[in-house]
Amino acid sequence: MLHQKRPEGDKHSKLFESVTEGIHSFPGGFVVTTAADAFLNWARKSSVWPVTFGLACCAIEMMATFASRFDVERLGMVPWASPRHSDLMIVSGTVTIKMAPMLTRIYDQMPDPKWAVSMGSCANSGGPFRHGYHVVKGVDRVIPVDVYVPGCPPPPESLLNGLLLLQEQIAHFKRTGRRADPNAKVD
Amino acid sequence: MPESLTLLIAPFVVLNAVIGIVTYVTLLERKFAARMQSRIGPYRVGPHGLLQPIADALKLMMKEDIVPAAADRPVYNLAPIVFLLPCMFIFATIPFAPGLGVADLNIGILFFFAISGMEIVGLFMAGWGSNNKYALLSAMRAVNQVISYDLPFIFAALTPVLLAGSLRLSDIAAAQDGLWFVFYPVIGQLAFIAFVLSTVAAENRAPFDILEAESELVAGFRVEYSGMKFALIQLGEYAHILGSSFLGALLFLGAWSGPGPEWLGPGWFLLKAMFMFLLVTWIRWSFVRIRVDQILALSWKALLPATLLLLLATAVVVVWRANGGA
Amino acid sequence: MTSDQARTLIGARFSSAQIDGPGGALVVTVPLDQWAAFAQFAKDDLGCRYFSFLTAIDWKELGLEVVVRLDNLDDNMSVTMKTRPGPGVSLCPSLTPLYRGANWMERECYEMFGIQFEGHPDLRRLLLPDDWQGYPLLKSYAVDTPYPPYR
Amino acid sequence: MTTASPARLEVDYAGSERLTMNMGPQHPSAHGVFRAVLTLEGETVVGVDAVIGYLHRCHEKLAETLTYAQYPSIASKTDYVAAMTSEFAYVRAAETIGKIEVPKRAQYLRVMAAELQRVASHLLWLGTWCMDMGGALGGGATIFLYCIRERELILDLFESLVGARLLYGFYQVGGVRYDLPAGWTATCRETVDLIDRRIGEYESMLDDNPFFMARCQGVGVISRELAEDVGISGPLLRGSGVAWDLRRADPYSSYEDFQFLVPVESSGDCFARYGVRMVEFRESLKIVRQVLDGLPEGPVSSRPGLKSVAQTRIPKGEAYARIEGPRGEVGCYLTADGSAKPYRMKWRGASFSNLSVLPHIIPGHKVADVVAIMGSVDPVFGEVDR
Repeated sequence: MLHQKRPEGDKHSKLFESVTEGIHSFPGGFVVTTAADAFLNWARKSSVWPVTFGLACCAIEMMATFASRFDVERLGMVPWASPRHSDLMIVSGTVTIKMAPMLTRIYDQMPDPKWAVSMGSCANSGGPFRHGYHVVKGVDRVIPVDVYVPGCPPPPESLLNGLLLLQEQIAHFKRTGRRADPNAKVD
Repeated sequence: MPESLTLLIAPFVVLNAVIGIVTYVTLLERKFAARMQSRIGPYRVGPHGLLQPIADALKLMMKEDIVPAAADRPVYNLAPIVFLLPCMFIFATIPFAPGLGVADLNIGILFFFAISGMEIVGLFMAGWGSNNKYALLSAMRAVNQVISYDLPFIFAALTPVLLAGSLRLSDIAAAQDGLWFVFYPVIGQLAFIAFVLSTVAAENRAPFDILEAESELVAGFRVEYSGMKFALIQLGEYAHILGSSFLGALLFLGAWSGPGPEWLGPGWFLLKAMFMFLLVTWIRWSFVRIRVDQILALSWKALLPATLLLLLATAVVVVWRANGGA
Repeated sequence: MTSDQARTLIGARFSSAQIDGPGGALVVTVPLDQWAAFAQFAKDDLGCRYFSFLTAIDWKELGLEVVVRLDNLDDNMSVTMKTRPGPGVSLCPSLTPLYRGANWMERECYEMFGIQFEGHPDLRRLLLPDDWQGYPLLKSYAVDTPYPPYR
Repeated sequence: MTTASPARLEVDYAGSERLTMNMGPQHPSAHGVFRAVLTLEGETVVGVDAVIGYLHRCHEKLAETLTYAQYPSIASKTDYVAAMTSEFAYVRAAETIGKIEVPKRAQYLRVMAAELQRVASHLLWLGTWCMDMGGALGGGATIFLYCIRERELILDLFESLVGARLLYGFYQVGGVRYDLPAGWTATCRETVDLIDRRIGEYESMLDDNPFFMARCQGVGVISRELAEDVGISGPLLRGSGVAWDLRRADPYSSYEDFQFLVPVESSGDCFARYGVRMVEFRESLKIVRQVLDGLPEGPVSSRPGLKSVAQTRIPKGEAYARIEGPRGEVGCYLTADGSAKPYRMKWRGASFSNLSVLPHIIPGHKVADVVAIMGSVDPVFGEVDR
C-alpha cells in the first residue's frame, strides 16, 4: 500500500527488483530498509508495548480491545503502567488544555523509538467537543501522531486495524539518529 | 578433561541454559495466564508466538537508555547488575543430575540462602538510585517484605535438610529415593505449604507483589529503568523465581527420581521445577493483592512461629526415629 | 413533614419568601440576606439534610441567580432555594459551613460565574487551570475563545 | 506543570517525615484522569488534595449552543460507562418542561435499556476495581477479563438494537429512536440467564476470598450523616444505611409496574458497597425479564421522524429531572426559553458528589486503601468534570 509503483517498461535488473521490495516512498523521499533493519524492525514491530493512557470514553473501548475477545496480546502488546517501559502511546479520549502539559511530559518520558496513535475523533480533531473552550483541537497539536483511528468511539476492530497499520509502519522504520524535534510545527 | 576446564565450561553452560529457560518461562507464564483468562496470549509472533521473548529482548536492547537527571548515577547504573548477579549465582549449587552441576558444595543450601538474600541490596539500590518517590516507597516496602519472608523461607527449607541429615543438595535429593519429602506423613505437607507461601512472598509475586503495585506505585522500584536495564531486572526477577522453583522441586519433589531410565533424571527435574513455577503463577493470577501491614503481620505473627514449631517437630521426630522409634 | 406543612412553616417564619412550585417540589425565592438563615432553617426544621446540588444562572441584565436544591430523604420532599443578588452583584454567603457537599460546587460556581462566596474555606478554581482568565459560563463569554498555543 | 496553590500543600520532603506524593492524572488505578496529591507519613495518608478538571469538556456551555435533538448524543459522553442512563436524564427534563407524552412501549424500552446498562456498568466497576486492587499483571486482571467478557455480550445486544457499542443516541425527546429488531428478545433472555449464572461465579470467587475481604472490610467507612451532608447517592448511599432509590421513591417511566428489591447495607465500608452492587446485578436482570414479559405494543415515539433539527421547540419554563443511574442520582436542571436550544443546562453528576466525599474519608488509611476506596466509589470522570 505504501509502495511506489515503478513506471511501465522501466529497464531494471531482477536483483534491483528484489531490493526494491525494501524501497518505500514516504512523504519527503525514499527510504531503503536493508536486511539488518528488516530483522530489527521485525523485533520492534512484534513487541510494541503501549502505555495505559486512557482519558475518556475511548479508554473504555481501549480496555475492551485489551480484554479477552479482541486480545491485543496476540500481536505482542502488553500494556505497561510506566512510560519508561513502553514505546507506544495510544491517546484515547479528549485532550483538554489542563491535560496537554501532562500529555507532553509523559510523551517525552518515553524512550525512543516511540510512536503515537490518536484514537477517536476527540483525539483526532477535538471531535464533538471541538468548539469547547477547554478542549485542544486534536492531539497532533501537542505530540507527533503516527496513526489516526477514526470513530466515536472507534470499535475495537478499527483500533486493531489502526495498530496493524502502525506495525506495518514500524516495519519500515529507519533509525535516523535525529531526535524528534519537539517544537516542529505540526499543521 | 583437566579439572580447571570443566570448572570453566560447566558454569558457562548452566548460565546460558538458565537464561534460555528464563526467556521461555516468561512466554510460558504469559500463555498460561492468557489461558486462565480465556484469551490466547502471544500468537502472531513466530509459530504460536514462540518467538515472542526473542522479539521482546531484541526490542529492549535497541531502546534508548534514559538516565534521569537527578538520579544518583553510579548507584542507578549498578543496581540492575547487583540485582542480577545473586539471581544467577543461586544456580551454582543446584545439581541437575547426580554428577551434573556447577559445584556441589557440602553446604549447598546455606550458599543458596546467603546469595538469595543479597538480591535485596540491588533492589534497594534501584529504588534509591532513581530518585523517584514511587521507587523510594517501593524500595522501603521491598526491604520490609523480603527480610521478613526470608526467615520463614529458610525454616521451611530446613525441614528436608533435617530429614535428609545433610546440607549438600545432592545428598538431600538422594535421601528422597524411596519417599519424596512432600509425601512424608504430616511434616512434609506442612513444610511444602510454608515453602510455597514464603517463596511467593520472598519474590514479591502477587498476591504479595506490593513492590510493583501498578495501581499504587506505578511500577515500583524499576519505574525509571528503560531498555536493557529494565530487561536485566526482569531477567533477574524471573531467574530468582526459577531458582526457588528448582530448589523447591529438589527439596520436596525428589529432584531427579522418576520412572524410566537413569539419563531421564534431569528431564524429570525440569518438569517438577516447571510444576512448582506454574503453581506460583497460578497463585499469582488468581488472588487480589493484600496490603503492606497485612503482609508483614502474616509473616511475623503467623508464618514464622508456624515454621519454627514445624522445625521443632521435625527434630523431635528425627531424634525419636534415630534411636529405634517405631 | 409533608410539603403543605413545610409551606405553612416557611410562610410563618420567612414572610419575604415567595413560595411556588407544583405539589411536593417547593421552590422558594429568598432575598440574599436571608440565604444562610433559610438554609439553616431548611436543614434543622424541614429536615432537608440531603444536599443535592448548587448552581447559578446568568440572566444577562437581570444579574445572576443562585439555585440550591435540598432533599428530605425520609419524607420524600425537596426544597429548591433561589436568590438573586441583583444586577452587577456577584456576592453570596457560602453554605459550606452548613453542608460539606457545597464545597466543590461553590468552587465550580465561583470559577464559572465569578460569584464570590463569603465564608468558603478555600475558594479557588476547581476544573480549569489556575491561570485561566474569564468566567466561561457567563453569557458574555464566547464558546470558542482561543487559548494559545493549544487552540 | 500547573499545581494547586503551594500555600496549602505540606512542605516537600525536606527533613520532616511527611512525603508529598502525587497519584497523578496518568495513573493506571485512577478510573480516568484524577490527580490526588497525597501527603504521606510513611504509609498512612495524612492529607488529600483532589485535583480534577482534566476532562472538563464544557458540556454545560455546549448545551446552550445545541438543540434538543442534537444534545442527547453528547449527553451520553458525560457518564460514558452508562451512556443510556445519562441521555435518559436530559430527555426527561425536556419532556417535563414541554409536557411531551411518552408512549407506554417507549417507557418500557427505556427501562430495559437503562437496566441492561446498569448491569454492564456494574460489570465494568467490578472489573476495574479488582484490577486496581490486584494489579494489571496480577490476580485482579483475571476478574477484570471475566467481567469484560460478560460485558461484551450486553454490548452485542446494544449493537444489534442501536448500532453502537458504547455511546448510543437511543433516547430522543418524546420516546425512543429504534424498535426491537426481530429475534432480539430471544437473545436478550439467553444473555440475561447466562449473566445471572456468571455472577454466581464471581460471588463464589470473591465473597469468602480472604485476600479480598482483608482489602475491603472496614476500609473507607462513610457514616450516614456524612453521606447525606455531602449528597452522595446510589450504591454509596445505600451502602451507608439509607434506603433511598429514585426508582422506588420517585418512580419515573413506569418503574412502578415492576417488582424489585432495594438492597441496603449498614456498615458503609467498601465491602458493603460491593454487597449492594452485587444484589443490584440480579435485581436489574429481574427487571429486564419483567419488561420483556410485559412489553406492550404501540408506537415507539410520540414525535416520530424528527425531520428538521429545529422542530423540537420547548416552551418557556424550568424543570429538574433525576433518574437512578448506576452511580447514583443523575439529574438535569433545564431552563428553557421557548427556542430550539435550552437557555441553561446544569448537569448534576452522581460521580461529582460521590467523589467529593473522598477528601473526608481517605486521611488515616494506607496508600493501598486509597486505591480500594477510589474503586468502590466508582467515579466516571466524564461526569465529574462535565
